[in-house]
Amino acid sequence: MKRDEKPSLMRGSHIVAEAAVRAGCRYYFGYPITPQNELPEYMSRRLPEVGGTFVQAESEIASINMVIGASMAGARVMTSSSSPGISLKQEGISYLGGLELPAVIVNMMRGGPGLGNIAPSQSDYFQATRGGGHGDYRTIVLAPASGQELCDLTYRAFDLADHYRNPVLILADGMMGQMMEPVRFPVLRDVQKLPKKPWTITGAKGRKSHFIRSLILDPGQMEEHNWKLIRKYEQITDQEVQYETFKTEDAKLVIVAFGTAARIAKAAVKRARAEGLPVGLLRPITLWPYPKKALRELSKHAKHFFVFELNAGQMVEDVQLALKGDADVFFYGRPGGVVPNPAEIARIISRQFFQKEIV
Amino acid sequence: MKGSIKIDSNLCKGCGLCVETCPNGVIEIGSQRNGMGYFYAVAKKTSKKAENGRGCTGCTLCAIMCPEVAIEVCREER
Amino acid sequence: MLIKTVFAGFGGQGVLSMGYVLAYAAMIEGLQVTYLPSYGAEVRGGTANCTVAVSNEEIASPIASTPDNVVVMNNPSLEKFQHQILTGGVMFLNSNLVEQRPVRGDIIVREIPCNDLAHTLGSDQSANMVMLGGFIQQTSLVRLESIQSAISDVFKEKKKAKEMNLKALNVGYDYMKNREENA
Amino acid sequence: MKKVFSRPKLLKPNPFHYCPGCGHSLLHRVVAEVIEEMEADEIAIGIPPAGCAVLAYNYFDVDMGEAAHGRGAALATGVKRVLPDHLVFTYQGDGDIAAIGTAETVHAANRGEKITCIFVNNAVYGMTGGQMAPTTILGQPTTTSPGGRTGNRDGFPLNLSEMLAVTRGSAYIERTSVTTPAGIRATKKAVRKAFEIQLQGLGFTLVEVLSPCPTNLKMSPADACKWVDTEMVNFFPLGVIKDITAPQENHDAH
Repeated sequence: MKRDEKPSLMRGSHIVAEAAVRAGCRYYFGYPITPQNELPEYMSRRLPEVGGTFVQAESEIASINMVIGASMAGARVMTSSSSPGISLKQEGISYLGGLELPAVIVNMMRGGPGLGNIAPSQSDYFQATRGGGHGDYRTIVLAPASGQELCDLTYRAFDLADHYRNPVLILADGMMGQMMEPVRFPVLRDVQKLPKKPWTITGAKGRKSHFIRSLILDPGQMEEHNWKLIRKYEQITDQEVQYETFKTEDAKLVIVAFGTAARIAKAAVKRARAEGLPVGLLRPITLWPYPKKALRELSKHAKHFFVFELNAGQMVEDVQLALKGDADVFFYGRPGGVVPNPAEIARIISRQFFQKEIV
Repeated sequence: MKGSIKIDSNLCKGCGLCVETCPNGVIEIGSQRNGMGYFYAVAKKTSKKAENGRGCTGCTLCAIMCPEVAIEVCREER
Repeated sequence: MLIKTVFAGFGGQGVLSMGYVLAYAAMIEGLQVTYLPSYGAEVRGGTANCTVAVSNEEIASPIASTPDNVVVMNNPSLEKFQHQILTGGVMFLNSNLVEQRPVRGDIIVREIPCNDLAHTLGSDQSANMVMLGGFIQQTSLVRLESIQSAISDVFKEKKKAKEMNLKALNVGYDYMKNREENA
Repeated sequence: MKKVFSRPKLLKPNPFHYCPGCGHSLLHRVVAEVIEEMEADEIAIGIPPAGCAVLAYNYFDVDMGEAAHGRGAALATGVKRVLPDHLVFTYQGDGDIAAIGTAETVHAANRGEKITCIFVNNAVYGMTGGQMAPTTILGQPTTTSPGGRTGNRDGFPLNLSEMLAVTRGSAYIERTSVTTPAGIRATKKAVRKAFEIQLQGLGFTLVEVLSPCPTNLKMSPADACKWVDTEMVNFFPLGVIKDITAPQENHDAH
């Protein structure tokens, strides 16, 4: 992939927005909510420069439905919000799933439940990975942990969405959105050269008319549609799992963490390693599909897993499901928008080694 | 002016709006049920008004009012 | 090496651009760097701060619960950050605006009369770059030339501001250098 | 003999699923005829709602994309922004457009989205079985306003079209009925005008159509039509509510 020669220093929300534009996104519909307002602000300036359209909708519900419309008409389209706003968008995300429409949705998570606060949190893991809205559907969930990854995963999200005709969720947090890091962007993509989408509604010119709908009254047909979706999800699970491992080869204890928590966990691993403790890190990059096989593989030599999240314990369930009781799973979390430092996590690692007599 | 109508008995649900609308009373709800189970509308050969010499004129009012779009209308060209 | 610096002051003092220029310079040098501005409701209160982390390896958290350096541009910032700074850390004070002095004895304090120095340049708004010049002279976190190229890049659309900021940067740098030599 | 009335080509040959005497299919025909006469079938995109007309894509032979309940105007906004030269219309019932989708509709109008909303007002929730609608008239009994709607208990009938006319982005709003041949002709004229104004890019357009729901009004189709003509019109007077293309009319915003 060809990239800019020089890096740019930008905040996460701007990185996501620019990466989307580079990927061919020309339509953005959104509604302000802290801590991601810089994303729509950037789009309102940037999209007109590339012939795109920005609309500030009257609500999150309206914006996700505008996304549906633009996606039906064949565009690469995006919306973004933060936790309470994503709850409102869930109606539309379920429809995107049922209608099999590509779209990219960004959640810069904040502390919850309810209005919560605007501090960085990971409390929407369940909502993100279980679909979030009504019905049997999944969204592909990507969890970046750096500025460069915000860029690369956003860019890739559009291809994944189009390829599978499925919504893709970028799950970051308030800190990722606000933090600036150097990033090297892929060069602007030629929108004309993107793969054609024959299923869109663009007017019945030179072809039969068609329709896109998620209402299937006949239970038999609806079941068929569901199985079709499930088969697609299985294919995604087979092909799109992404994760990073760090010093896991000889690890007796493996930390599992994503996004911001994984950065802290990685630093904690370095500290613990300096103390001579055989500890490693597994960082899921795709939260759905989840790297279950990788976990099972690790459990062949690591019998202790330590799940660290900026919530009260959500991803830990996926780890338990993956390990099926074959290893000990310990959880430590900081909900509510607190971001602990690596020393705190390193202490917990040492304590685990001592208390559980891991050797 | 003379006209004629053709009611698609498979589409008609017997709502009777055409019967109400026809100025010359040449449509009635028949005594046969169609596949959907409705007594469907039929164009009468004769009616009280028709006997007075005023049959179907091809005015299209019945077709305009038909919710099922089940009526085709033909009219004699002048 | 991992050095975290908090820049704090009130809105309009250019606290965020100080941090941004430092982060940009670190990027030019190919260092790992994160820049985290304060955001949300906090910003509306009139105070502003940002944290810049510079390292030669991956940076875990951009947050500094115990910063190595704190740059204090006004009184409330002193109150807020004097208890957070790492023992042995360096606090840079804008001595023109900060009336109190830190109560802690386990930190190093460097005072710079930023507003006076900026005033001699005829540009009161450049107090932040005066401070940044002094800060760099003392910490050597990045090279002076990198900060200069960063300013040239960041302010390339605003020629006047660019010139003034470069001047102010040098004034602050020289001020700390002279003090060091005279000490 | 020459054929002077037949099914428009843009209506698929499928039998309608609506109840006997329902106004929906009448209106489908009218809209299909207008698109056909304007030769706009290649650029027409319809947005069917949730509600009785949810299966409208089974009848219209143009591209259609189904919206969630109430979100038609937002979805149409998305489509139209991507395809600005197309004829984009929503087809929505009273619950859809004037209750759950009020915000989407008001703001689409206020933004002056170049779309047309076909608003079917039958004063009752049809698909869910006869509950009170935002447009249920005072005194009208429904399954959730037993004994008849009262303003104090149930709130008042909502005049959405008049509300929308106040927005600066709306260009053309008319209320018609499909209860008589004359009403149907007026409806057709209104739909055509709305579509033309949309394609001229002048702003948001809407045609509200009073329509009989014999099943839930518990009346014969003919009586339901009469009820619309005599009772409902007292709350929802017919006629042009706003038309920025009309000569000698003063609108503050223009």
